[in-house]
Amino acid sequence: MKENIVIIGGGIAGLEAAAQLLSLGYKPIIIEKSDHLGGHVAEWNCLFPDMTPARDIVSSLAARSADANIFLNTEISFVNKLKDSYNIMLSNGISIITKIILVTTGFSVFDAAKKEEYGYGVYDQVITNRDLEHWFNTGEDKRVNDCGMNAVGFVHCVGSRDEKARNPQCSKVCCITAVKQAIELKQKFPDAMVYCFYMDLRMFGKKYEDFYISAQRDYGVRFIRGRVSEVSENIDGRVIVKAEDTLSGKPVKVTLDLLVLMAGMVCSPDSTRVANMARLPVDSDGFLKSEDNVADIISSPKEGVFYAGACTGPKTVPETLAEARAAALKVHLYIKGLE
Amino acid sequence: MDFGFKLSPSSAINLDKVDLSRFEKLHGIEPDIIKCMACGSCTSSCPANRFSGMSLRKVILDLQRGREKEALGMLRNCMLCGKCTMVCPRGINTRHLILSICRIYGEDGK
Amino acid sequence: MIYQGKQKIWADYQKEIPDNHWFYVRSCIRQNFFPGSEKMFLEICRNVLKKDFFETEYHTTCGGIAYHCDTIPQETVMTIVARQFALMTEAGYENYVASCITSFGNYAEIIETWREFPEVETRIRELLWKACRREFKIPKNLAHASDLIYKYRNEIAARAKYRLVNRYTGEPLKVVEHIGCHYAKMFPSKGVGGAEYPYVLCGMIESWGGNVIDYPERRHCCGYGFRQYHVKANRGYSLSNTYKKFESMEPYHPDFILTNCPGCPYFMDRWQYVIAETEGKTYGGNGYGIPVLTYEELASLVLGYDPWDIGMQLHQVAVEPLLDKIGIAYDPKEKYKGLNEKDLMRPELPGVLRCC
Amino acid sequence: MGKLYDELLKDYRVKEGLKTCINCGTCTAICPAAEFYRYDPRKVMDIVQSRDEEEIEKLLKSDFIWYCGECMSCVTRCPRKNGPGLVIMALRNLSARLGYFVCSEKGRQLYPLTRILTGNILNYGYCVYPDTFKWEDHKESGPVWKWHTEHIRDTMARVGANFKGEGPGVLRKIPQESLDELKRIFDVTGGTERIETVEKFSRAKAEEMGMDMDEYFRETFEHTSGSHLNNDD
Repeated sequence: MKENIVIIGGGIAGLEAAAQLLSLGYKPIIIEKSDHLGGHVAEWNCLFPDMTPARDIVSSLAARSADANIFLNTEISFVNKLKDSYNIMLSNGISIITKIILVTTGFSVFDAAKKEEYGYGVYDQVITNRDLEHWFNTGEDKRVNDCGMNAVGFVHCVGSRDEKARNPQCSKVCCITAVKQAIELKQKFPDAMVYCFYMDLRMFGKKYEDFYISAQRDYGVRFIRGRVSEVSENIDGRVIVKAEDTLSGKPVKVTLDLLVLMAGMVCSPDSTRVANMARLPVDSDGFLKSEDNVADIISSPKEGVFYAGACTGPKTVPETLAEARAAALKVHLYIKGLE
Repeated sequence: MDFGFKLSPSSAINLDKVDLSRFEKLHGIEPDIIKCMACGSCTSSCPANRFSGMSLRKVILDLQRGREKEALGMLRNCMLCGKCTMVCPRGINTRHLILSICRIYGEDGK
Repeated sequence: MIYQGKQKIWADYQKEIPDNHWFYVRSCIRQNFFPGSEKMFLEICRNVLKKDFFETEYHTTCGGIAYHCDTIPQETVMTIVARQFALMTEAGYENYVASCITSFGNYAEIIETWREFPEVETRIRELLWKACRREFKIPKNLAHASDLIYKYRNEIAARAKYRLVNRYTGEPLKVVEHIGCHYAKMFPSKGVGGAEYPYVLCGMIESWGGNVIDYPERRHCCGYGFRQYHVKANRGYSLSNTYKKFESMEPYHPDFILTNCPGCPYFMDRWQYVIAETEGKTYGGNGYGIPVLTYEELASLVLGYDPWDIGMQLHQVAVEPLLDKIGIAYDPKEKYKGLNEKDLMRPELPGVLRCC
Repeated sequence: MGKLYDELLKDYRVKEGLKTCINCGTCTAICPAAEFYRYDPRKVMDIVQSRDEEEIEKLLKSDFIWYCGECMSCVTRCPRKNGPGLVIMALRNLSARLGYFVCSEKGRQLYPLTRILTGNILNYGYCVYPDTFKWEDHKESGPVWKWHTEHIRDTMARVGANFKGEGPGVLRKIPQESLDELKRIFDVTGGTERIETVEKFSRAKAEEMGMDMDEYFRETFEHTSGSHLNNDD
């Protein structure tokens, strides 16, 4: 059991894989560039569809993986391919020789400012899904606290399914996240009008459709089928949203106190950096390329390099965790094969 | 002065100005109305649709967009056959809903 | 509004605009309705800033309006444009500047189409040769004339006689900027500042002392719509779009509107007159309208040219309240005079819109 | 002639303007025509991409394709990099070529448009020209335009224009040899043929409507029936 296993990324995929490998008797090494574990999930408040507190998930994962060798605030400086192993140099000066790399570098949230017409960073009352989660966690955001909250809108597909934004794929989790956040806002502000502007509602997961029905029936969230075309600011600092109500074939506009952009998932620059260093291919969607997108998504085409989580594409939390477990087993069998 | 043309009315739906008070009343007795997901099953099974353009999907939408005149105009073609109730995937009792719409919106003599 | 957010976007859309040596082509609409503006553009560029701007009498319309009224096929407009490029090539220039936004968009669209479909360019070269025995090079740089005034805005500011400040209050003037749709909506990277927050006019306004107003319908079209204006039966469309913009900007009480397209100032000026006469509504205070200026007119005014020499008398909306606010000297008696004090009478006064 | 869809696909504006449409409505949301006419560019795109010949023919013969103002605001926003405005131009071009434009009231306006605009280009070298921009047809141009055109030599001279003069300058007389070149360009590129096609179909339509060409011009230039606007019955 002396084989080194290097897990790049201390988000939920890295932590779950580490926990599984620990229980199989290995001592994995986690390299995390930030000062905390849990990645994006650590910044989230509650998770759909059961409103599980995100911090419970992260703290349980952190506890189960605590015995791993964890390097926080550490980046990969370079990766060298040796004859049958890799030499990984870390930013803290330590170098590791390993035969196994598990890439769990995850995703980045699409920079909503790139959708210029939505005015993120230009109009005060336009925020993102991530900003709203931050507010759920801390209650600190002037834009949310001071806005009166009579009418709120959610814009689906911000930077997803968008060739202009160079991100043609569906980010998959935003539909259900919007429904979740809309319900949470309605719970806090029952009198607010809450609108969701969507193209398709992709309610694919367990109990998602129930969640959607509940948003309609129990909370009166109003769904408008039309992609938002333009946002502007009026003299009171409120925002005006324009879309087509495609189901009635007419332009529609509404003035809102707050607009939440459902920024999608894109491949993180860290994933791309690691891919460059380890010569891993990138798929046409910008995420890391698997050996096979159906049969073997967790194997890279490189010997000894595996993936788990959103570095290969948008994924939900349970999908990421399941993949991390599968990757741990894959690593275990790979090591057995080496012996 | 006559220039030979004049301002045109806007077709844009302004949600800030839609009066939903009657819709809220309707919603009070027909809570399922907002479960509609605009799938169009009702319309495709509607025998009145082919010759009159009647569409319950559009009626429900129009009522929420303040286009009551259009909605009620369409409803006049409904024959209350109830086929839509059988096909609605959200289990809305559409026939009952239609009767409630007529009751609520017919209050001022429609 | 977060100003720094706009600055970040502006930084992403800085197009290359060479400082000198331009081949200048005119605008049909600007020559008709704002004839003083084109004269002033060349006056400022050539005589004030000492730049080389070449014009040939042999150039013609680009055909853009006829094309967008769907009266000529794409090959016809492309070949007319190819002939203009040939004139530039023959004159020894490679920087091409258009006075018209429809033209600018037309040139940009054609160059892009040729880039994407080289067989079309080959075909147009053949047609041009057949019709005119001419050959051409594609311009190395394509600009709209407002790009140049933007480029020279600080040089103009350094020579300015007036600033865009209300002399009664000391406050910067509140200015609405309106960008012609074909400036950047088709090709955001071809416009200074991009399509959503164009900077080309903002830059002038800021440099000359004014404050830019951003109002909800800022990006909306003036409503020209080509066939929607040229056919009388359709003009309600054009009118309604301008009306929508004015209703949206009204709460901000703008002092004037600055435009870079030749058509927009005509429509936004004249539709104010029609709205006043038919709806009884005026937007400028005391029964006046809001003056709508071309960037050439504004540059000329801040440089101290006489308002009547640059053609401000050809606006329907009176500009005098604006001139008074800035403190620009003018002689009201000269407004409607011809050369050498020739008496030309004066236009009738509208029924509702207050004019001078 | 091939099928209508195939004809459309030969147009570069369709190649550029219609890849795959997802019916999201970003175009309609900000379309000036969608607000003031009974018009929805999304539906036009959907019909074209359906490749339904019957529906496309109906479209080419309808008023719908003539409502767009070609402002191209839709191009900026489409998440699939389509250009509904470009597709409209291709539809109009085909409708003109096939003579389908005379089947709709807005389509018939192609006759006065062609006469005014190509007339200005070939006679003067400008798309718009004071001699043909009459206050009587453009009362919105205001008393100032009326005054201006009544004194045009003087008012133009006052602002330094070279109206009808030799050499360069504002509204100069464009030399005859340049106008001759424009005419030859029209001849070799299909411009002249298009004018003749519009003329031919319009003549036949005028006859059918019992009008001479001047009456037909006035009718198509000035008249609007109900059904185009949102409040028309």
